[in-house]
Amino acid sequence: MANQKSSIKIAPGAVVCDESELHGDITIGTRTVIHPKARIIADAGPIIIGENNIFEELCCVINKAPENSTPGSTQAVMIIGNNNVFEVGCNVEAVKIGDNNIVEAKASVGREVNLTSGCIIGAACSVTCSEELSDNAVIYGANCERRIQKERPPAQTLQIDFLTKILPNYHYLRKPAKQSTPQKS
Amino acid sequence: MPLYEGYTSDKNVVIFDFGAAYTKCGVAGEMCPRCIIPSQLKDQKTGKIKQIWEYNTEDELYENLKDFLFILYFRHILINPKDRRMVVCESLLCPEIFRETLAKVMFKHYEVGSVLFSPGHLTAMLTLGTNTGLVMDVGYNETLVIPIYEGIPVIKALQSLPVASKAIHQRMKEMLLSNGKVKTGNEEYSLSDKPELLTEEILEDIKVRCCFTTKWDRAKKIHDVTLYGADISNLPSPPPSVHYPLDGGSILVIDGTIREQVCEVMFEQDNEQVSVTTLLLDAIIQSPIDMRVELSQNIVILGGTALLPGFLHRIQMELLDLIKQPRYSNVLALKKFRYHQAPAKSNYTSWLGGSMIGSLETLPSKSVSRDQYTESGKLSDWCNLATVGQS
Amino acid sequence: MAGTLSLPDSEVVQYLCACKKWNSIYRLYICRRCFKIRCGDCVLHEVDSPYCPNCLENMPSAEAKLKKNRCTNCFDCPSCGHTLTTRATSQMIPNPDDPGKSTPKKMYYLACGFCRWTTRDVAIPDKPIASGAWEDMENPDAARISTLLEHYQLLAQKEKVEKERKKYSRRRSHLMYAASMDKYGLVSVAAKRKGLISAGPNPTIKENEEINIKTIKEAVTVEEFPPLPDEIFTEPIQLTKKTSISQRLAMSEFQPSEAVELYPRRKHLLIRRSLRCKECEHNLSKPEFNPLSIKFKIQLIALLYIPEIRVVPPGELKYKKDTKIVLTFSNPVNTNTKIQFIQAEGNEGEKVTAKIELPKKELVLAHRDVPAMYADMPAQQDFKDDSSVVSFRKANKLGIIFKVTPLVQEGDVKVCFVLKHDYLNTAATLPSENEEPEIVWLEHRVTVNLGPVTSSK
Amino acid sequence: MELVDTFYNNPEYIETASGNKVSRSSVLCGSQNIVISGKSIIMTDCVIRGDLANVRIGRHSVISRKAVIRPPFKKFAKGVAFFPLHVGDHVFIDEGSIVNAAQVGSYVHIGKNCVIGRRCVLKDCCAIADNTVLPPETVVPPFTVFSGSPGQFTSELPECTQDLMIDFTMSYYQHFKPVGKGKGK
Repeated sequence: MANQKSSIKIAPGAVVCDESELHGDITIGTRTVIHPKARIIADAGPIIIGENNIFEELCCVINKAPENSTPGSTQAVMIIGNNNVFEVGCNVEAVKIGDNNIVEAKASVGREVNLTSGCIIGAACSVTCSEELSDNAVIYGANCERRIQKERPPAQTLQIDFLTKILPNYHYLRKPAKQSTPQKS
Repeated sequence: MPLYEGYTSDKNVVIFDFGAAYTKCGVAGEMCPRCIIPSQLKDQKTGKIKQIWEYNTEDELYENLKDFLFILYFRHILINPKDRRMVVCESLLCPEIFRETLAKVMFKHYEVGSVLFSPGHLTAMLTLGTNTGLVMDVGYNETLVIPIYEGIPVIKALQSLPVASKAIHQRMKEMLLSNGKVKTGNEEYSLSDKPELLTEEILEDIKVRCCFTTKWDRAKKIHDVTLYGADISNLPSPPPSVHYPLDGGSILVIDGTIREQVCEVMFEQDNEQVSVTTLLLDAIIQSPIDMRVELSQNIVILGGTALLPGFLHRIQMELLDLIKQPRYSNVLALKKFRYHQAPAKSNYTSWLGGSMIGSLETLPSKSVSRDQYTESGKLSDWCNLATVGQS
Repeated sequence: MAGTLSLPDSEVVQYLCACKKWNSIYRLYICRRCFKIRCGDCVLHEVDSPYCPNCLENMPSAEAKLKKNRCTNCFDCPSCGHTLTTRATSQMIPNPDDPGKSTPKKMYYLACGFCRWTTRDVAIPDKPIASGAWEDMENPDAARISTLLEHYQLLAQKEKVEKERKKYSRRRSHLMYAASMDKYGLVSVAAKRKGLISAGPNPTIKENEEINIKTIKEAVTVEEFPPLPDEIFTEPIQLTKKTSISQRLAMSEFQPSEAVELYPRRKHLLIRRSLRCKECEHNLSKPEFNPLSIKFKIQLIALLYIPEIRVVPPGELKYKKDTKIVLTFSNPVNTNTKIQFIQAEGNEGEKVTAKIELPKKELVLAHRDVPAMYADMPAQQDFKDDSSVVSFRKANKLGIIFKVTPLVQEGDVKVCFVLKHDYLNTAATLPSENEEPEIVWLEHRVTVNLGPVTSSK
Repeated sequence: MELVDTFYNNPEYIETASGNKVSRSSVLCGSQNIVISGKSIIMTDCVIRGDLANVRIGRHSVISRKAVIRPPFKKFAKGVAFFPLHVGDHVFIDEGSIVNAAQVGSYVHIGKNCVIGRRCVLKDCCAIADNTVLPPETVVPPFTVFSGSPGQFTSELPECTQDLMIDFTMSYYQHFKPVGKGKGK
């Protein structure tokens, strides 16, 4: 597939560690935190990330072409809403992600899954079936059992406050800029 | 004989009910078992699950029971088995080898003080405060009906049918393999392509969460179609189908007909016109004539399978219908039936009776003590006499 | 590595215990009085101290018995089984002094960090105190069960009294539960054969009894059971609202079928076990009282007294071809240990698939020196080893060369031999006596699995 | 079986004065907050988040490839705090495991691909089986093995666990050798 030019737009207020790996056309909303060693790859189309999201180390968010797609077919835009948390080592390919979702450590979400809002994909769970998860769905356990939670998980505002303060002390950050920054090799 | 008499004030008598699917275990005098766990062992090395009832040799059974009791004593009951009294509620059809091996493990390996083997059907009567009844036990492997009169089982009237939970699982598996669909990603394939997805646990979970015993009038229509070849259009409109997630990646579509029809395996009369319901009437017919009315007024239903929604109502409707049919109306002049409701869930009623026996002061005199066992190397005399008498 | 643990492969080297079972040395004990190796099956296990695996607090056995082995403070999630955590929230309640205003008040509820179940999900009201406010549910049949129990207990007492009083009158137990002991209705038959009792009816209660027993209320019978609700045929089922069988059975008393009826369950205790030799009843293992401690009051485990054998991965093992292999022997005690080898005779259930040639000479294992181990100091050793037998020597470890001839063309190569070593029995001598500790020789039958034979192609 | 030698490419690892062997391709964020007591091994692609809070690792411990050591956070009414993470002596953490614990005692074995949730407490002499998910705040008592998802008590460890772990981690260190030098014995 033809790799389009990298263009990364970081809104002011976002904290993007330089040690993270960003490829392709990515827009990052304000107050979103991207930890070192996080990977966001806009391969098959752009990725638009909203506000107040956390991407922890070794998480991997990919906009990946579906297996049976022909090259040059219409690009899918991956849209991630606000207040989502992608924990350590998770793997996300879903193109539609709403708000207030938590993808826990080592969980994996397939491209066909529609994460609505308030969903929690439990640690090490894998959801790949083509389906729309209902709001506040919780997937947990060895057999990916399901529940519907009464309240949606709270936003991680306080954690973001803390990380915004502490991360710049230890890491080089990518500068928020209007224009596209060239991708480092 | 009462060697240990006097120390029953110590209430820590352990009560067991080793079922084919689940084992109930707890302490005498308590109102419910401390644990109801699958009668199975997990191999620490291979992680393979093994049913304790699966054995080829006595040694294998001995090892199974030894390991299983270890878990019960030290993981669940947390009681030192040494010199402790045990009560075992057993099925009337419990194989001799199982009882003898169990006694051997308890006395020789765990050095328990005494063991009382008591038939579960009889202990269940204790929970009712009555001593006459027609006891039906719908378990995992089989359904068993036995009349009990004045506390004594009428052995000659015993009825059994190898149709219970296991048969339901089997039927469900057949039906799902013939028309079950699995969805993964964007694809859909039929379940028969991947039959290994249907484990016993999943079958059980589907049964527990989705299935029920349908109403009698609907069942009649279903039987007309499935057994007597009536046109399929006569089927009542089935309940909604269920999307059952097998794991994160695939969803099994369970048709409404499966939810409604799997339990029918218990009510379909076989070639000899026997179903679980006819067992009850056949047992009454086999009993002496002066007991019959009383039995029909004291039906007791036990076993985990009886917890299926609609099961009890269905039995009641079927009995009322069967009794009007010439096959039974010619022999039995019964019009009504009455049922007991034990103060327990039906899957641990027998256990509760055992818990009652175990809390009584007379327990020592009824049990086999370790000394007696070591002397004879077998279980008590009456057991042997009983087996002689039975044959 | 064996499975998930860093236990050295427990299947490779196995020792024969006193009850003739093969086990790895890590699961074996040694009785210092019988001088026998014991396995988990030939020792007596005892419940030592119950403790809660979450708050790690000990509970005295008597209290644990009373609490049905459940912790008073910790709860498990009824949905997934993980431990629930207490969460605090503040709620606004109307001020009693000034009805127009409301004041914040701390309220607590329980929540699961795994499946996110909370007590609010099932409409259990929040509690004003952090712990101790979560009552257990009451068994709806409790009253009936207690009445029955009381009744049977009275009957049983009466029977006992009667037995004492009329020891010679030899009458049949007249209780219905007595009959219920009678599996095939044959107690009377048996008794008749023995000529013990006269046949007769089986009255439930005799007249002119001293203890008067009230007859209990007859069990209520019903004629009808409620039918299935009609919705079941029309409404789609919501799987998430139905409980699974394990969720039901975990609450054995109630077994709810609907998820809204789930209730927090008290955490089940765990125990530390102590072990006793079945023969001499001496303790082989006794943990400290504190569940956090990894020390033992008594710890007679084989690994601390018997040389541990390991296999240095061998090269090719070919059918009928003599091969030199190296086994290492580690000395666990802080005195030098002499070892000898004897060919195994007879058969104790092992499957030997190769011949082994054993060193004839006695060998010495150097003592274990823990400080040197950490300091990386090469200990001064001078054992004048014969290099045809000894492959290497390193601290308390000795690599010994054996000659093995596989006798099979496929499958694992297994050898069996007897390891004999001396052992300083410090347990037998009391510290007051100034006697030299006794030296005993112990023999252990050992099998070693050297792995599959290399195919001769 | 006796352990066999594991070889590594000499320039790939740094050996510190106290005998620690740390891979150059591991990510040690906020290294001034990370204390490794000596003779411990940190392998390739590990991530240790010293930037979030202090991390202390004891002697003779092994952190295998792709493991993540990440101090846990806790939410308070007024903000978020990351807690220091202590790992004891003779601890073995196998490949790909994520450790978010508050405390890992000594003589602990954590299997492959585990997720140890926030603020878990692993006491001395315990083990976590491969692929286990320990939910937040799980307590693992001594001499127990936890496995499954959610991780629960499944079996017991032998009394000699401490001796075994000492032997295992020490011989692991002894057999962890640079290539080209002192091969074999």
